[in-house]
Amino acid sequence: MDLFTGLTRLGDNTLILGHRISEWCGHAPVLEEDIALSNMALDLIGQTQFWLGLAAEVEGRGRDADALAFRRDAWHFHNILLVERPNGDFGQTLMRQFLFDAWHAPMLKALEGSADARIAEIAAKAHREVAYHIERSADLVIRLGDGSEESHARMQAALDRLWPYSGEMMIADAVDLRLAHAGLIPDPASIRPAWDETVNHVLEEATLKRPEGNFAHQGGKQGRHSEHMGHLLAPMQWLQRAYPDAEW
Amino acid sequence: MDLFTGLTRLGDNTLILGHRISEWCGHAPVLEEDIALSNMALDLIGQTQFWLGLAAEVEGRGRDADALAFRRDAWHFHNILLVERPNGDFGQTLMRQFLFDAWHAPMLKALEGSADARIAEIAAKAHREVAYHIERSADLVIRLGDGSEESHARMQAALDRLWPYSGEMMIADAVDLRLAHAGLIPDPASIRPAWDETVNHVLEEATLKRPEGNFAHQGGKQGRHSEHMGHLLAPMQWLQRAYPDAEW
Amino acid sequence: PEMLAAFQARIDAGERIEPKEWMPEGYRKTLIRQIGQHAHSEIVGQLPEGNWITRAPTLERKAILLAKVQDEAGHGLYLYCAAETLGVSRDDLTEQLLSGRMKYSSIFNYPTLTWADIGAVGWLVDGAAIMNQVPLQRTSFGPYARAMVRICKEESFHQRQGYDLIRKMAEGTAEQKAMAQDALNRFWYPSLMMFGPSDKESVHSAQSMAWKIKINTNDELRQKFVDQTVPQAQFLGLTVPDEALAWNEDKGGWDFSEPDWNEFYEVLKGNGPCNVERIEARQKAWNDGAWFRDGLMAHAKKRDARRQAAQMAAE
Amino acid sequence: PEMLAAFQARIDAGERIEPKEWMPEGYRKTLIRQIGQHAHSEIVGQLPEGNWITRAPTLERKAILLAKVQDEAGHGLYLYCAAETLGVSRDDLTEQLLSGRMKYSSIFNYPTLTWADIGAVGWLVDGAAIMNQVPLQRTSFGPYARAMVRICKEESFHQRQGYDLIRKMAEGTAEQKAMAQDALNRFWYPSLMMFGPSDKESVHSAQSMAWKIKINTNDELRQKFVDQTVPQAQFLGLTVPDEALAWNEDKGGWDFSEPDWNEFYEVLKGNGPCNVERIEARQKAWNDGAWFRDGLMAHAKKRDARRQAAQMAAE
Repeated sequence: MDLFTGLTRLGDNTLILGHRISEWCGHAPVLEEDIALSNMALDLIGQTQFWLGLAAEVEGRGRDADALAFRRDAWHFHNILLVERPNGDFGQTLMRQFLFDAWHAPMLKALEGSADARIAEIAAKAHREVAYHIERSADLVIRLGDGSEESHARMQAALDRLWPYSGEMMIADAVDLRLAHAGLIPDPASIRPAWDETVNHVLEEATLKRPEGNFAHQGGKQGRHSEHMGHLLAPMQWLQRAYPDAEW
Repeated sequence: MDLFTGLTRLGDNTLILGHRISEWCGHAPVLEEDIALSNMALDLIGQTQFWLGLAAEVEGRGRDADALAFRRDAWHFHNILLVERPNGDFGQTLMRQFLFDAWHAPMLKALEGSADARIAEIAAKAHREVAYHIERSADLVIRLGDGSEESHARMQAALDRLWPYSGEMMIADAVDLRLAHAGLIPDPASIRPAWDETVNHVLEEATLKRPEGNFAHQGGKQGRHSEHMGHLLAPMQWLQRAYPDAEW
Repeated sequence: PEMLAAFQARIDAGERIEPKEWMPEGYRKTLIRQIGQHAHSEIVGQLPEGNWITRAPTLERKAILLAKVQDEAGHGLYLYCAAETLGVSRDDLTEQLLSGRMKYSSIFNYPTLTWADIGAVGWLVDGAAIMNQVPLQRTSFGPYARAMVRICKEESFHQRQGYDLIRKMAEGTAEQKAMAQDALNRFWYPSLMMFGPSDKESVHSAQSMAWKIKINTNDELRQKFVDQTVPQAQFLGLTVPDEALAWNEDKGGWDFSEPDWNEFYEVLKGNGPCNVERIEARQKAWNDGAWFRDGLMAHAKKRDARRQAAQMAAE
Repeated sequence: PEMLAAFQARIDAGERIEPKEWMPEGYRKTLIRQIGQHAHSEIVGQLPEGNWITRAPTLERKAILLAKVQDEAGHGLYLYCAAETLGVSRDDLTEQLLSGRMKYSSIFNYPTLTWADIGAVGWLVDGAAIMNQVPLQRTSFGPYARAMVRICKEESFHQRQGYDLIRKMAEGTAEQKAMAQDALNRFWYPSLMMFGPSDKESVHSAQSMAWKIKINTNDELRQKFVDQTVPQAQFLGLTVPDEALAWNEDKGGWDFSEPDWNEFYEVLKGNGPCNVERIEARQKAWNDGAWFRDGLMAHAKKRDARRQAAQMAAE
């Protein structure tokens, strides 16, 4: 079950973040962003299909990726709290993306070395996509941080607001440690140096102040979510819940 | 089935409006409004229990009020489009309430004369509650319309925005006409004079301009709703949909 | 000092202090803080329950929850009125809440994650609140004591409804039962924290008890709460998440583990799961509602002016 | 007049007009209006489909829908670029959309009420759009014609996906089948309206056809659409909501009822089910995004200034 949990942590992150981004559809501040957001959501949903597909296979109880995505209630999801944060203004959406991408890219890179060939393969494909995500989100954080007075203030506020949600992805629990020991999924704490380097560098260029303190909200990885999670799942799972016998 | 339809029109109006109001819970502009809104929502949900309870009884297919409220999909609901409008700012919420109350109160009064004693009885009880609703919403529309420049502008904007949704409740379709003919539920068009009188009087005191034109969005009474309806039902019906075997 | 002694004598004699009577500044300040925090708690307390109003699973449950939240707003209103008799306005208190200078009960910084949590809030949180409040019906300040009488009556009704809700869950499907147990797991220790730190650590306690603003010690009330709640949990077939829990024949009560006081202080500092969100929600309500409040004031002024003009014309 | 004749001769000879070449003012204006409206339609068209992205029932369907909406935004981008070659900026066109001076396709003023509607939009709405657009690949204005080639390829892919979606529904449970039928009922006539009023009523048509901005008449295309779509509906086991529908052997096509043109003009006037909401949504996106666009501009200026300063220092 450790591997199942580990894979849902990966797949639930991409699912929930992809879902959040997709809420922007048609409402972005500029057409290029509508395109970029749809594109990222598409990548993340695609990655979800792989991660949750593999999780279902590993579980071996006849579920598939869709069953995992659309038939679990909140406490069975293992995504970090950061990705379920509401979109807020576009600055918060972007900062959330950047903080996540800065972890996601090196994590996928490390996953390419997994002892499980299936994991390594998914990670390699995903990493190519996410390398572009981090490039894009870092660039925008820099341009808006070092932009107008208002854009700077909004990006700093977004950073301060989301900072306490960034630590969770780099804190290992017992499951993580066993998975790391087995060579399947790297210890999330091992991603910290790469994350710090990207974040420090980008924030500096963006003229944004890295918040002090390391307090980290936790619980998502263990299925203890925020109040937002239930509200996110209700529409997302609506059709599967309302019409359990249907195929789509 | 006419009577079933007629009763769900009454009960779905109170259910959906009660639900919308309840979304304000804890977020109203002043404590007294939090209390008043909860109180109105409570009245409306109570009336829903009666109307949908009677509808289920009339239908005689073993459903109850909860089954009607929580297990129908959007197109089986018969509320008018007005009550499913999103809350908007507090001015829109209030104006929606006023436009509805100005119809609801005389409608219930007329329903007290229904040939069906059960309907007359529910209406009598509901009318006592709604008499207070219209008093309150009319008073607030007047005070805010004839208040500050900003409150006046917001109330006028709310009125203009909602006006095209007010006509539906006073337009009869074939079902309505048959029910009226049977003496069960009055012709909604017969409520128009009372509604006009209240609305004209209150808007004048409120220094608000009654919009011109009679264009009326329609469809809700026949089950053709707005895009908002599905989004409203997804959370509302979540638990019943996700746990169909549970009792609560 | 003479007045102080006379004041203390009145309190010791069980007399009620009324707003217009003399009172020490410390008494007034302590009361304002205590009543204000209590009022704020009622207001912020609407939020975790409001979180499930739009998802209540039956019409009856929705009505019950609406009525409960309405009562809480009502309690907020009584309490602000009681505080106002001490010379502080509601707007002033609100401003202190929104700026973070005044607190509300930390329990409301925990999220309501399942429908069973709504039961747990009624059963455990209102249960603990009542345990705190019942003695306050005998508090020395008249308006506060009278508000408490009314509040306690309603709260105990809420507690019974909460217990009924969670009982339905505990007796329901496997999933419902799991939600009920999970709710107890998450709300048990935060409920124990509601009585405040152990008496040894508690500041201000002695003076407050002398003034009968506080009647029992934190540890007394916590023990009482545990003794009341453990058998209820057993009746529900739920397990209290405390391996050290054991009946102590000698004291005629349960031995139990202390909550994690580090967590308590973290939440107080602002690091609870929902601190920022609760305050953001209240700030948004307040800011978005400014035009509404201003509009009503503008109307009242206009009306007064018109009335005066009419009077002058009549004279 | 001489230039005009030469221009017309080029068009008649099937030559492409390119942006920097001379063109009559009327040609330019008509094209700006037509391309602008088309671009706006792609943008506003994101909204009814976006309405279901958060509720797509499987990961695969969600991905397909995301890809589709992304394509539409992309089409918007090509088309704005094509319009820009005529000397009008994207911001200017956007401003005209938001102020109501420019239109978008009325079909997007209809709501998407069930998941089957997403299928119907692909099958019928994209189907009608392709019918309109395929001939425009041969339109006389080069950038427009080239944009159309790219767009048509993607649109026909969308149409197949929409048909696949609604087929799954039509072959599904009783409820799914009902949703599919209901979607056809609601989208049939609005789709027929997408070809515009009958040729008899249509203004500007003759000139546009002479300029090869418009290639076929509205009625021709509508007939073609019906002839293509009716057998598809039959294959799905769905009933086209038109009692007058009948095969006409003589013309080798279907006879069908005209849509309700009063409804068409009401929707054009702003009284469609979603007109106000669509524009409100776009206005909100634009207004809320102002700080973002301004921020990027401010950054670009700073960067340029720094670059210049560095250059000067280097010189």
